[in-house]
Order: sequence, then C-alpha cells, then structure tokens
Amino acid sequence: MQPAVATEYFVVLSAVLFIMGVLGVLVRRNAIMIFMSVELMLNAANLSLVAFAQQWSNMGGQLIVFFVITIAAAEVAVGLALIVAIFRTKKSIDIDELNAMQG
Amino acid sequence: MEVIASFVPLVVILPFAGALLNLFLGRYLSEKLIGALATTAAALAFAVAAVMTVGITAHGYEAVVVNPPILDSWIYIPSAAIDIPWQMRVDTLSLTMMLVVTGVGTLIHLYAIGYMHGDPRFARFFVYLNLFLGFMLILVTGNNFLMMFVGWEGVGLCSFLLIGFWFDKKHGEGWKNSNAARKAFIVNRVGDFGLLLAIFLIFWTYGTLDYYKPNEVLHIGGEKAAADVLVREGGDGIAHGQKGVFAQTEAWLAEGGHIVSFGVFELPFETVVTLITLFMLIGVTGKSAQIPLFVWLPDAMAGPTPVSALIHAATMVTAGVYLITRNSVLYHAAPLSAALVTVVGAATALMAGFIALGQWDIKKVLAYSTVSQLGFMVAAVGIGGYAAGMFHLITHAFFKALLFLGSGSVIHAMEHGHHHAHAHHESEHGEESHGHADHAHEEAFDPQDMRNMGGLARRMPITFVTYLIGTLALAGIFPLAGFWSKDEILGKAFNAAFIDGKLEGFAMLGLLLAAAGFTAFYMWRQIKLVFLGVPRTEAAAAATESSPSMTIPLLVLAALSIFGGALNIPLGVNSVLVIGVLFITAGFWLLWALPSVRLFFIGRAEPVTSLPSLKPAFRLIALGSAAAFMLSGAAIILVPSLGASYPLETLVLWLEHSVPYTKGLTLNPFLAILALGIGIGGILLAQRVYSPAPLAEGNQDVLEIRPDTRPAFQLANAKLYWDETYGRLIEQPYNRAAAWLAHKLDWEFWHDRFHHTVFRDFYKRAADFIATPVDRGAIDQGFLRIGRAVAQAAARLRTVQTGYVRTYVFTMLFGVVLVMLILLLPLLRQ
Amino acid sequence: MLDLGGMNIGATFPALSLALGACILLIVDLSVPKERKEITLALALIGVGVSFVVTLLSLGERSTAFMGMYIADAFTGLMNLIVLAATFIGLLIAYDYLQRTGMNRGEYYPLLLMSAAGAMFMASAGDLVTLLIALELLSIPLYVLSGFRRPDLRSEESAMKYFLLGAFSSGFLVYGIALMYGALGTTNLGEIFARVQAEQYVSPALLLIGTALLLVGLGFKVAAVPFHLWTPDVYQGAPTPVTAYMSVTAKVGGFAALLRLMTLALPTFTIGALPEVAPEQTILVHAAWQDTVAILAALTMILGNFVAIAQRDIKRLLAYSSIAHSGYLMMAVAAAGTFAVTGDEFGTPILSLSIAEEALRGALIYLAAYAFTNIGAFAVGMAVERNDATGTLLDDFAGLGRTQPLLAGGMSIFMLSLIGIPLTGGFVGKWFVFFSTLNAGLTLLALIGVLTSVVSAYYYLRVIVKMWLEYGEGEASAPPRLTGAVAFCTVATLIIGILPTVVASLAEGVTLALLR
Amino acid sequence: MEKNDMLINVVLFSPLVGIVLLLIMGQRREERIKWVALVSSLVTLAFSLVLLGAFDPSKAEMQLENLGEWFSLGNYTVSYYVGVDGLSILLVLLTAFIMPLAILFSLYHVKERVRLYYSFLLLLEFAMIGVFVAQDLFLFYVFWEVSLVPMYFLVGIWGSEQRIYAAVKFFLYTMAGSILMLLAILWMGNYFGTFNVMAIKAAVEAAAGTPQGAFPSAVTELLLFLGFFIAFAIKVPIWPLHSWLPDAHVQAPTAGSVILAGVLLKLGTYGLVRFNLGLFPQMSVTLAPIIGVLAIIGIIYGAWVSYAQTDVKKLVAYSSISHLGFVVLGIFALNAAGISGATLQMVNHGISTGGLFLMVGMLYERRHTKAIDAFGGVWKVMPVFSGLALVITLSSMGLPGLNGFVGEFTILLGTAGSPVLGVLFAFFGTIGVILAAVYLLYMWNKVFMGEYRAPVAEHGAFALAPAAGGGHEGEGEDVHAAGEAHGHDNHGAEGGNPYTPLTWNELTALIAVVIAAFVIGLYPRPFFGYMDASVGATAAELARYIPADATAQSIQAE
Repeated sequence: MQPAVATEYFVVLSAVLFIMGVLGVLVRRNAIMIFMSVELMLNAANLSLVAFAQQWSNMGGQLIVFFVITIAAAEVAVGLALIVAIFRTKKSIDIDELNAMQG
Repeated sequence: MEVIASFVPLVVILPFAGALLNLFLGRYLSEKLIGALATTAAALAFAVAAVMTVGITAHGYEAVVVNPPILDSWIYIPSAAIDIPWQMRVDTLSLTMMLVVTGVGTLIHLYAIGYMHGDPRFARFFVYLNLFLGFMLILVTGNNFLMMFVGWEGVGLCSFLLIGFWFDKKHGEGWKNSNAARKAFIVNRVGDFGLLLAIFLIFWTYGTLDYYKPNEVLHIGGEKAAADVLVREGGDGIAHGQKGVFAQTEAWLAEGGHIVSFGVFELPFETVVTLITLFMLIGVTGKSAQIPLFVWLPDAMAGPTPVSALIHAATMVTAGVYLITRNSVLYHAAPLSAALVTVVGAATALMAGFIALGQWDIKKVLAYSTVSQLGFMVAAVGIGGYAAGMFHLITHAFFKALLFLGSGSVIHAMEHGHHHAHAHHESEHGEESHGHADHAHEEAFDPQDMRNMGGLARRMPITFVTYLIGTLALAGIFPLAGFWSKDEILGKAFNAAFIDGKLEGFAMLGLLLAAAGFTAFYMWRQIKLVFLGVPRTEAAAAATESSPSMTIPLLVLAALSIFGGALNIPLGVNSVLVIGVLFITAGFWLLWALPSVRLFFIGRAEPVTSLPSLKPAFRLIALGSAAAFMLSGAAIILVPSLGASYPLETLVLWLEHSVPYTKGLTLNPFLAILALGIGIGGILLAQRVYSPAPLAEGNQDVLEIRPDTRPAFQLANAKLYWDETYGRLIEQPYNRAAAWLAHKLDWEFWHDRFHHTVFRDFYKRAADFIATPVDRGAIDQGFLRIGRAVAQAAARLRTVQTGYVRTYVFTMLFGVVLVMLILLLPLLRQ
Repeated sequence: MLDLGGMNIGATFPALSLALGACILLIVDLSVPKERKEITLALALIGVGVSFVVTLLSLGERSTAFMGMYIADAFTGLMNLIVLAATFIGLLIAYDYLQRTGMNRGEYYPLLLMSAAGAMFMASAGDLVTLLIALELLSIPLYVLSGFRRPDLRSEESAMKYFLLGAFSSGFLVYGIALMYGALGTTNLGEIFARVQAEQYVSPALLLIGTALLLVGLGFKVAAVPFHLWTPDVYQGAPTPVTAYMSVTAKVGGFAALLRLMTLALPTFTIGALPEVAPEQTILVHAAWQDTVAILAALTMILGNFVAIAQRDIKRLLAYSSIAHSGYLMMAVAAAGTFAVTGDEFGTPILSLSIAEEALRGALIYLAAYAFTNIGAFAVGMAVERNDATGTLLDDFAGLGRTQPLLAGGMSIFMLSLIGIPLTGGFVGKWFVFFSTLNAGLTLLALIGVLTSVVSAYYYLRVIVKMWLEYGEGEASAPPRLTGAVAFCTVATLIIGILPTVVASLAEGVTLALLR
Repeated sequence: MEKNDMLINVVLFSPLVGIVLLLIMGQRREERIKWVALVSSLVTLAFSLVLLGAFDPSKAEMQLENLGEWFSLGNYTVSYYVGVDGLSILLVLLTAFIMPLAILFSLYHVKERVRLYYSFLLLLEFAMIGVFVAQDLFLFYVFWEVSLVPMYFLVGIWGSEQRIYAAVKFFLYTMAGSILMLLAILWMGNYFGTFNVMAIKAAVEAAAGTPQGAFPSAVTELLLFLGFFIAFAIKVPIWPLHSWLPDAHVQAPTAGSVILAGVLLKLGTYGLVRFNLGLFPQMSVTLAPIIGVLAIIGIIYGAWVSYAQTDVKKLVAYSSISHLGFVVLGIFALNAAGISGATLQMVNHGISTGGLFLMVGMLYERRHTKAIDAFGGVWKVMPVFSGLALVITLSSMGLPGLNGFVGEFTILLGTAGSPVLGVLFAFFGTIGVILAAVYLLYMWNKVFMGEYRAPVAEHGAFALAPAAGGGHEGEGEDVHAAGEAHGHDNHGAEGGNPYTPLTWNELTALIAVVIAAFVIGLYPRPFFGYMDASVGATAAELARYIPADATAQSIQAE
C-alpha cells in the first residue's frame, strides 16, 4: 500500500515539532508551558512512530504510541501535582526561581 | 706450628672478652679490678703473640692460616662466588704488629689505670681500650682485605669513642671533644672510602680477597716458584683452586699482558693494580694521617692522653704503613703509586714537622710530630723499604708512646698542681674533687699549654728523664732506637736516589733530612719549654711526680726506646727479645719489690707525702703483667733448649718471610753521620734560640718576636691554615649546600612548592575549576548566557532571570549535539 | 498473535509480585493509623521479601515472556537481587528518619516498591517499549518521592527539577525509540541485533541518531556527563532516604537498560562491512557507538571526581561520587562495544561477544558492590543529618569515629570501597571493569579510570579524616534499624570484596548467547 | 607438586586471629588488649621461625606453597596462591620480628584508642606478610593496597600535629603509584591469561630466546615495567618520589615509623626484585643504568639532605632515602652479589632504621621534642640507652661487624662488578658511605655527646639549665657553670629529670635490635644461605639478557 504522503514528510514534520518542543523547554519559564513543550516532543515522536508504522506496515509503531500517550498522561498527573505543590509553597511556578540549591 | 698458631684467635678474643667483662661487670667492680682485668687481657694477648712468635720462629717462619672456630665464613654467597672467611694469618709481619700492639698496649693500659683514676667512666674507658686492641688485632691478623677493613673501621670507631671520651666537659670543652671525635671518624671515613673501592677492584680483579690461600707458599721477589695451590673439596659453587691476591698478581705479572674485565669496561692489569694501590693510598692517608687527610689527628688529642699514646701514636695510625707493607706485591707492581706514596709521605713529614714548630699545646706538638714520623714511615714503604718502615713503626711506637705518656704525666701533674695551688688560695673550697670532668668550678686553665709550664724537670724527675730519652730517640741521636730506624729510612731513600736513580728518591731524601732537622728542633723546644727553666705558673711550681702505675710504663718504654734499635742490628731478634724481656721484668721488680729504688728516683723531688701503697688489685696487675712477660721471655729461652733452633735474625730478615720485596739492611755510614749531625744541629740550634728564656714578654715565642722568623712561626702556629682551607673549600660549601638542598630544594621547592603548588593546588584548582567555572560556570553560566540569548531572541521583551533548569536543559542539549556529532562523525567522514 | 503460551507470565513474577505488593500496600495503608506505620513498613518489607524469594527460586531459569518483550535470565536475576536488596535496606533505613522528620506518610512505601518494580522491569526489558515503560515506572514514583518533604522548598524544587528534566529526557528517549523503529521496523532487542548484523536498516544515519537519542535518554538516568547536572541538586534536595534509594536503584535500573540495549541489541553495530579476516586470525572490532560511550565515560569520570573534591556537603559529594561511578560503569558499557572477529579455516568471519559478556559481568559485579556501598554511605549520612535536614556537611562528621565507632567504621569501609581499596567490593568491581576495558583495547580509557580513582581517594579520604582524625561532637542518631542496615551493608561490601565468588558465580551465568 | 602447605597460611593469618581476639574483647580492657596483641605478634614470630625451619634453602623455586582458586570469572581465574622463596622468606621473618618490637614500644606509650591501635598494627602485619608471600598478581595487589589502610590510620589517628596532611599524602602518593601497577597487572593477566606470577615468569623465560620476546613490543614492555616500577619507586622511595616519606615518618607514631621504615618500604624493594626483575628481565637490563643513576642520586641526596635536618626524626627519615638507594642500586646491579646484598640490606635497614626510630621515639617520650638542638649529653644521663643507640647508629652507618656493613658492602661489591653498572656507580655509591657517617655522627654528636643539657621544667622555649642570672652559653661562665653543676648533680630534683631510665619493654626492644644487628653482622652466612639459590636463579636468568660482550668475566669463571 502506497502511502498518500511520503514518510519523509512525516519525519521532517515530527522533527520540526520535536525541535519546537525542545526550544519551548528552553525558552519558557513557566513550568506548565515547559511541560506542554515536553508533551509536544512526545507527540512529535508519536507522529513519527505512526508514520514509520505505516512505512514498515506493522502495528508495532502504533502500539508504542498508545504506551507513549499513557506515559504522558501519567507524567501529567504527577507533574501537575508537583506544580501545584510548589505553587503552594512558593506562589510561583517560574522555573527560573528554582534556585534554592547551589553548589 | 699449626697448633701454636691456632691460638691466634685468642689474641683477638682476649681483648674482646676483657671489653665485654668490663662492659657488663664494670659497674660492680673497683677501679683496680677493672684496670687489672683490662690490663691482664692485653698482657695475655701479648703472651699468646709471644708464644706464637717463638713457635713460628721454631718452624722456619712458615706462615699459617687459621680458621677460627664457629665463625668459619663471613660473607659467603655461592651464587655470586663470594667467599670471605673470618680467616686469620700468622706470619712474621702480623706477628710483629701483634707484638707491638699488645706490648705497647699492655703498658698503656697499665699507665691508664693511674691516669684515669677517679674518672666517672673509668670502666668504660677500659672497655674502649680493650675493644680497640681487639679491632687492631683483627686488622693485623686478618687474612683478607675485608677482615683488615673490619679492623680498620673498628679502630676508627674506638678512636672516635676515645677522642670523645670527655664529651661532657664544661666550658664548651665537651663540644670541642665531641666535634674532634666526629672529625676523626669522618675524615677516616673518607679514607675508608678509598680502601673500600680498592677492595671492590681487588675482588673483581682476582675473584677473592684473600691475601694468600691456605697452604700457599709465599714467593719472595719472584725467586721462589709459586707453590701448588690447594684445591678444596665441595661443590658449593665457589671456584676453588684460585690463587690468593698476591700470588695471582705475581703470576699475571710474569705472564704479562693480562686484561681485566669489569663488566662494563676492560683495563690492562697493570692499570688496575695502579688504581687499586692509589685507592688504597687514600685509605692510608686517612688512617695514617698523611696529606691531605691528616687534619683529624691533631684534633684527636682531645682524647685522654693514654689514648693519644696508644691509638694516635703507636698503633692505629700505623695501620696505613702496615697496609702498604702487606701489599708490597701490589705496590711493587705499581711504581707510579709507590712514587706517589713516597712523595706524600715525605711531604707530610716535612709539613707536619714545620707545623710542630709553632704549637703551644704539649700534645699538639707530639701530634704533629706523629704525623711527621708517619710521613717517614709512609715514605719508607713507598720507596720500597718495607722493613725500614716497619722498623721505624716499632721504634716510633716505643718512643712516641713514651713521649705521649710523658706528656700525660706532665698534664696530670699540671692539673693536680693547679688544683693544689688553687686549693691553697681558696681554702674555703674544701671540697676535694678529683678526676677530669669536675673542674667546673675552677677557672679555665689549660694544663696542656706549654706556656704554663717550665722547670718541671726538677719536680718530675722520672718523667723528665724518660721524656728526654724519648726526645733524643725521636731526634735520631745515636745509639737510641730512633737513630737506627731513621737512618734505615734515609738509607733507603739514598739508595733509591743514587743507585736506582729514582726522582722520588731525591725528593724524599731532601724532604726527610729537612724534616729530621725540624724534629730535633721542635722537640728540644718542647724540652726547654716544659722541663727546663723556671716554673711559669703556680701550677707548674706545685706539680708533683705521677704515681708508679704511670711512671713504670714510662721506664719500660724508655728502655725500649734505648734498646729498640737492636731489633734491626744484627744482634738477632731473639737476643733483643731476651734483653727486652729481662729489662721489663727487672723494671717491675725493681720498682715494686724495692721501694728504696723508687725513692732513689723520686727522692730528689719535693717531699713525697705518701707513697701509694700496693693495693691487692694493683699487685694483681703487676703480677699478671709480669707473669705474662716472664712467660714469653721464658718461652723464648726455653724453646731452643727443647731442640728447636732459630738463627740470628734482624727485623729485615724476619720480615722477609712474609713481606716480598723486602730489601736488605742498608747501613750507610755517611748518611748516618749526616743525619746524626742534623739531629744534633737541630737540638743545638733550639738550645741557642731558646736560651736563656724560652718565652719572650707576653708569653710569646722567641721566634715570634724576631721579625725574620715571625711569619714562619705564625704560619706554623696557624697550622698552615689547613683547617681553614678545608672549612672554606669543603665543609662550608657542604653545609651550605646541605642546608640549601634540605630547606630550599627539598622542602620549600619539592615538598612545599612543588607538591603544594603543582600537585595539590593544581589538583584543587582543577577541582575548583571543573566544579565552579566548568561545571557550574562554563556549562552552567555559559549555557545560561546562551539560554539568555536564546530566550531574548525568542521573547525579546522579556528579561531572563537566573535559572538553573534552563541551563541544565542547555547542557543536555549540548550533550545531545555532542553525542550525535561523535556518533555521526564516521558517517560524515564517509 | 495472542498466543497465551508465549506470554509466559511466570517469568515476570519477581517484578510482578512487587508491583502487585505495592498496589495492595497502597490500599492496606489507608487503614493503618498514622502512628502505626511500622505495619506498613513490615508489609513493604514482606513484599520485598516475597519478591526476593521468587527471584531466588527462578534464578536459574532463562526464558522470555510477552513475545520476547520481557527477558528473564541470569542478568535479570542478579539485577533483581541487587534492586531488591537495595530496596530492602532503603526501606529499613527510611523509617526512623521519616519518623523523626515528621513525614512518615504511608504512600512512601508503595511508591518505593513501585519504583523498585520499575527498576526490575528495566532489567528484564527485551523490547524498547518495555524499556520505556519500565523507565517511567522507575522514574515517576521517584519524582514524587523527591518532593516528599512537603512543604520544604528544597525538596519540592528538587522534585520539580527532576521531573521537568526527566520528562525532557524521556522525550529524547521516546523520539529515539521512534527513530530506531523507523530505521529497523522493530523494537525488539533481539530483532534489532539480527537486523543490524544483517544490515537490514533503512539508513545508518537514522539508526545512529536513534542510538544517540537513546543514549541521551539513558545517560540522563544514569547521570552521565553532560546529562548529570540534575544529580547534585536532586540528591541534595530530596529527603535523604530517597536519595539513598535513588542513588542505587535509579542507577541500577538505568544501567540495566543501557547494558541491555548495548549488549543485546547493538553490540555489533558497525558502519560498513566488517573488516576482512584471514583464516585463523582474530581481530578486535569496535562498535560504532563505542567512542561516544567512551568519551562520555571519560568525561563523567573526570568531571564527577574532580567536582566532588570541591563539595562540602556529604549529599552533594555522594552525588558527584555517584556521577563518577557512572563513569566507571560507562567504561564497562564502552568495553562491551568491542567484539572479536575470528576467521574460520575458509576466512569466513565468526563473531565472538566474549568481551562484551565479560564487560557485562564486570558491570554487574560493580553495580552489586556499588549498591551496598553507596546505600550504606547514605545511611550513615542520614544518621548524622539532623531533623531539619541540616547536618549534611562534611564537618558534621567530625569526631564520629569516637562517638559512633560502628557507623564510622562502616562509613570508612564504604569510602575505601568507593576508592577501590582491595578486600572491599569496590575494588573487585573496579578490577573487573578495568580488566574488561583493557581487554576491549581501551587502554587510554582505563588509564583515565585509574587516574581518576586516585583523584577520588582525595575526597573520600576527607570523610575518613573528618570522622577519625579530627575532633568534633560527632552527633548522630543511630537507631537499631539503621545501624543494622549499615552493618549489613558493611558486611556485604566486605563479602563481595573478600569472597567475590558469591557474586562472581551469579555473574558467571550471564551470557549473551541463548536468548537471541 | 603438593601445593597445600598449611604452615604458610598459619603464618599469614595468625595476625588476623589476633585481631579477632581483640575485637571480641571489651573495648575498655586496655590492659589486656595490649598483651593479647603482643602475644599475637610473638606467636606470628614463632610460626615464621617454624616456617624458616621448614624452608629448604637449596631450592631456588617457590616452596611451602598453598594454591587454591579464589574466584574466577570467564576464562580468568584469580587464585589464592601463597608461597615463599629465598627472596621473600627473610622479609617475612623481618616483618614478624619488627612487629613485636613496635608493639613492645607501644605498650606504655599508647594510651588512646588502644584496641583500634593494636588491631591496625596486626592488620598491617597481615597485609605486609601477605605482600611477601602472595604469588598471584591479584592477591599481591590486594595485600599491597590493604597495607595502605592501617598505616594511614596509624599516622592519621596517633600521629603528631601534621598527621592528617601526612596521612593523606601518604595514601594518595602510594595509591597514585599502585593504581598504575593495577593497570599493568590487569594487562599482564589479560595477555598471559593468568595472574599466577610463576606462570607468567615461566612464560617470559620461555620467550627469552624468541625474536619477538615475551611482550608484543618494547614500548609495551617499557610501559608495563614503568607501571610496576613507579608503584614500587614511590614506596621505596626512589628519588625524586620521596616527598611523602619525611611527612609520614615525622608525623607517624613511633611504632608506625618503625614499621614504615622497617617493613613497609621493603614492599617496594621486594617488588622491584620479584616483579621488575622477575617479569621484565629485558627491560631491567635496558633501564638498569638509569635506575642506577636515580639510586645514586638518592643515596647522596638523602644523605646530604638529612645532614641539614634539625629534627631527629626527619633526619632518620631522610636517611632511609639514602639507605634504600643502596638497596635499589644493588638490585639493579643485576648480579648475584648485588641482589643478595640488596635483599640482606632490606632486612638490615629494617633492623637498623627501625632501631633508630625506636631510639628517637624513646627520646621523644622523655623530652617531647624532636629538635636536635634540644638535646645534648644524653649519653651522660642514659648510658645504657646511649650504648644501645650507639650500636644501632653504627649499624646504620655501616660499621663492619654490624649488619649494615655486610649489606652495603655486598651491594657495592656487586655494583662494582655489575655487568650493567660498574665501578663508577660503586664509586659514587661509596661516597654515600662517607656521607652516612657525616649525618649520623652529626646527629649522634648533637644528641648524645657534648655537654649535658637539662631541659627547662617550665614549658616555653628551650634553654639551658636555669642559672640564677640566666647565664648565656659561652658567656658568664661562672654563673652558668654553677647552674650546670647544680643541674648535673641534682637532675631529678627540680623540674624532674626527664631522662627516666629505660623501661623493660624499651630495653627489650632495643636489645633485640642490637642482637639482630650483631648476629647478621658477624655471621650473615645463614642469611645469605637462605636466599642464595633463589638469587642465583634470578641472576642467572637476568644474565641471559645481558649482551655477551658486556658480561662480567670474573676471573674464577675462566
């Protein structure tokens, strides 16, 4: 089965998304925004996984996507909880203010 | 003979036994008993030596090698083919030395009992003396170079111990003594260094250190054929059947063209022998106080006087002469070294004689005189006059021991006189202190300074008479012992110069004749300063004659100084011994059995308050020593009557049996008269110069006053600046370099600077660098900056605050890039 | 496709039982009153015990489950034992600390067990997916535990950092998996091996980038330089029992995954064809990723050791020390990248992975020794720490040798073991690791390794100096549970050091042959 | 061949039994603890004497072996392989001999943390004996490193003011060297497929004739040689790697110094003989001149530097550098004489320098200072002690008749005839003999001779005996002399005479040293006998590597 769109396009797109995610982590200072950027990275991976599954014509890739989504969900749960906790203490979720420890 | 010679370990063991006994029991024994023990040990050793002398004479002078019981091999390493046994050699040379050492030693032991009376470390003194005898006897009896070296170093040790014996004297004297002791040891070590190197060379040249192998017959002057060499049984890896050092030398010389390989290089045999003998010469200059290593001997006078007499005049310092004599084969094979030995000896003789002219200390004069006389001996053996050198060694042992003991008697008397006078003045100082270490409360007074003396002849007649005999003997006045031996040496020089045409012979002759003149001059100056004239201090005026235990040895030695020359005049060694022994025994009994005779000697002096009574222990010494002497005398007389016979012998003939290349007697009437003239001339000149008063105003020497002799005197008085030169050239640079090395280089630089700055600080800095600028800085801050830039680029309006997470992210990104780059690099390269 | 026989659930029992135990504990704990939390502790310990027994029972077996996604072999067994022992000790030492610092909340124990189960799964991963899931199972509870000291800012901060960076790194891991999948069409490690060897991949670049991203993701977990910066902050901020546990389990898990990946899937990954071999000739070939790992290892060893010198806080010191030890383990990983190619009589190349096997064994023994040593060291640090989380400076150890000789003695042995002094486990581990590194032909790396261990001696000795040679108050709270745990760790460290046979025989079973 | 001799295990492990006994005893029973330690060390001594009795001197190879597998991994087996040969038996004995002396001295002087102290001492003994008997590289390395730890603690806990610095320096320095050796060992194990020293040696010897030799390349062999050499050189220490030594020695407690000088430094020299010479004969031959130069520098430098010291202990410490220079020189003379001498000198140095440190310790315990200038005239107040100390000093100086001479002489003799070093080396080495006299007599003079200096009772700067007017040395003689006389007569009265007589344990220790010095000095034959076969074999093996044109043709070999 010939895919409608060549796999390469998907891969490039996912790479762009991934790099956007990385840059997002890099430049954002709001913890939630960073978190969202990480999600973007994961989803970029998901995209390429699906594309590759298409390419290889097996279900492995799509299977992995489900796991990744689950993991992302678990991370979100824990991550948001942590953000809430730190917000209670610090009244801020600016990651640039996380500098209590220096060494 | 084997049986008699196998007693030789006893000669060594006896003094050691005496030393050990006194070491452990000394604190429980009385002074007399300690002295008796030590003296008996020495006397018994003498007796054994005497018996062996008889034995060896009776058996045709055949040398015997003895393996002592228990300690057979000393350094025995089969895999390295090293077998150095504790092996002893009895031959005429070693016996001569044994007799001198034990004979003179016994007398000095006896003397020391009186001299050291009251010293808090009386027992230890005798321990050291006995120890010294033991080591000296090892030196002379060993059959290999290493045993000789043991003795060599051992006597050095004892010398060190005895020079520093009064290490705790007050007023800084103790430090002076200690430093003198140290100086002696270290300078001797320099000599030992040469000797050790010689030994190494000998071993790798010959594969053995033995003089002669057992059963190897000496072959003299290449005339007798080398004997068959005994091959020992046993497969222990030692190469057997090799020859001893001397026989091998002869063999190689005869063969010619032998090359010695030392592993990394090769040398012709003759060169090797020259090297060996030159290194040996270093040892000789150390031990026998020759230029350039003589500087320790004058300082060594810090020791008690018996020590000076025994070690630093009669025995130890002659070890170098013995060494060269023992190695006559080698020196014969190395003319260059022999010439050097000659020149060194002759130069030393003159140089020391000159310095002796300007000394004030009674013992220093004798010390330089000893150096000078040792120069005579060394020059003699250097020119090939081995017997002459040995002859002078023996006679010098007699008269120089006599002179030292005499000076000891004087010093002793001066100290007591000083104390006596002092007690008169300050009668409140009632406390009777005795000995040498406890004069702390008295003002500084130098009992050895001749300027403090004068007129002692009247106060100390025995001392004076014996001292006079010694002086005349030393000056070489006919017919005293010194005349014969000195003449013999000069004769050798004369022959070498005019018959063999050796250049060093001329040099030697000239130097020695001049030295002989100096000798007579400085000795007579001493007589004038010490004994003649009027007392110059209260101490001198109050001096009294010393006790019999001190004067008897003086008498005996005086007798020997008179008759000692007979050893080498063809009267025969036996007759000399008989005469000597009879004289000695007679002396004993005269002095003790006939108090009236003693009064005859002493009576003209100040009224003697109390004559020391004969304490039982003292009697024991007298009996013991006398018995030993009697025994040996009897043996000499009895042996022939038992059927054995020995021919009339001179020392030369006697030594010929063990010293190859011993040259015969050289009586040269012309030279004898010349030397005698020089000696008498020296005395007369001194008499003229130092009359009427030996000292000018301000206690200055007459020569010091006269402008024409003033520089020379000052030069002599300053000892030619040897010490200063050494101090400036060696000692100070060494010390400075040591301090620099230790404190600057090793500690400040290597230990502190290098290890702290370079290692530790670098380490720390590296750690800090990696921790702070790199880990938290370049990585952290650097990425922070990049992050800031990126953030600014991304969100221009926002100001970025410090934040770690971001920089961590950046670092990780950097890592990602890094990892990818490294991984993809090969691919990219393709 | 759903072949139940192929599931072979039995093989997963060790990890499964622990995970199950954690779930049960979570529920049971609800009914345990706050002041009786020792019940929870006891239950947790029982859970670990059960899992331990199950592991022991299945130790000899070699099987796969879930269609090759799960592997149970000697490697798994040994890793499981290490994790379980660390968990057991981690639980034991935590209780009193939690009690006295007032954060003895029940969820601590199930979270810990969950994380341990994650580490165990990681050691059993036979597929990249399993690996990913196990990693998250290991990590997510640790994020929570790091922030367990609520509402302490430092603790929360460390949790936040750990979480954000952890998630970020998982992004790379996932993307890496995606690329691997894209390159090979499979995520099964055995399949990957086969296809790599047969050169059945789309493009080497894709595979290389995938490998790189996987290395980044796992490198973060094991705190390899330059992915290490979170370590000191998190170690310092997290409650000490968590740090203690984390320093061991996260590392064991991370290395389990890394070793699995590198030795099972990619050991023979070279770009281009194998070099020619003459008959009867053996040459060593280096995998494409070896240099990268070696450089990371060198950087990690150098940086970790040097930076540790500058530390004054024991937790930070141990953090950098653990970074440094990651370096040594990375060295073993690098060594696993060398394989031998022997030509048979016709010159056909035959591959031998014996060097990789050796490196694997070495790493395992190293991990075993490291686990006991490090957790013991943290336990002592915990004893010295005060209730308000201060007292973690090196100076606080001064005089400990006089007041608490047992703790100080144990600590000294841990330090010596970390230096690598013989008769301690650390030495045996280093011995094997260096040995395999040399065997693999990485002499320079081994040289860096030994030199940095000298550097490490400096800061480890400082701890000993503080305890024994300097004077101080030496205050410490040493309840019996903690003391017992320290004693146990000491004995274990020494046993591994003196009788390495115990671990060596377990490691002996580790091969790369059968399950492929 | 039977390789299950238990005797050697008994010797090796008997100190551990002592430690176990100490550990099960109560912490507070200090009185008993020290006796148990003493007895334990004496038992080890007794066992090692039995071992000596069982030793067959005629055999060159390893004997009384015990071989068993320790653990294995993959193809490599690490074995527990212990045994002695002529090179090691005397050092085992030395260790067993020095340890009781150290403990004897400590009996009344160590009062702090007694149990720990003696445990460390015995652990040290265990490790040191282990180094000498281990015949497996792994095992050797284990003992080698383990010996570091107790010494570190001994210096660090019971040392003087700068103890921490010294201890850490000691540890790091030694470890830096040994870690390179670890690499070399690992490489060897990998290359030869075994860690068994004898097996590797056999392999090396077997490859002697082959063109490529035992190692892949000369550079490899050089690096391996250096790996071992640097480790040993630091331990010895060979100049210029000596900087840790003065620190460690000066700061260590007396027993620590005694053991450090007595045995620990011998670990290095022993390693040089056993491993550098045994496993790398070719490289040893090649590098011998260079190492010889280092040894010579060490001899002269050590002697020179020690002369300028103001601290007795430091002086003795530097003297070790000089003395061990001789040992290294002998070893790299590469002939039987040199190696025999060096091996004996290891023992001798242990005895003499151990004795010197005992002496310094005894002085320190009385005066609480180590400054040379603070002493003077000790001979007068402590005659027995001084007499024994004199013998020890002389033995260190190499006086014939005492042990030091036999070793030094044989070493220098060997050096002079060495096929690789030669007379020039012997020449410079012999200069060291002179310099030894210089610094030792300096020490002896300043401390034992000269006028007696009574210390001031009060704390504060050292001064001469208090005189009424505060007399200055060299001036005010009368006042001063009165004070001196007073101080002399009544020492013990005011302020107390610090020079208390020797206690029985100190006396015993010193006498043991002195007796050993005399026995070896007068009759070294049995000692050479024990090592002869092994040394001969080593030298013969080395001779194969020495180019024929440079081989020493000693005369008797013709």
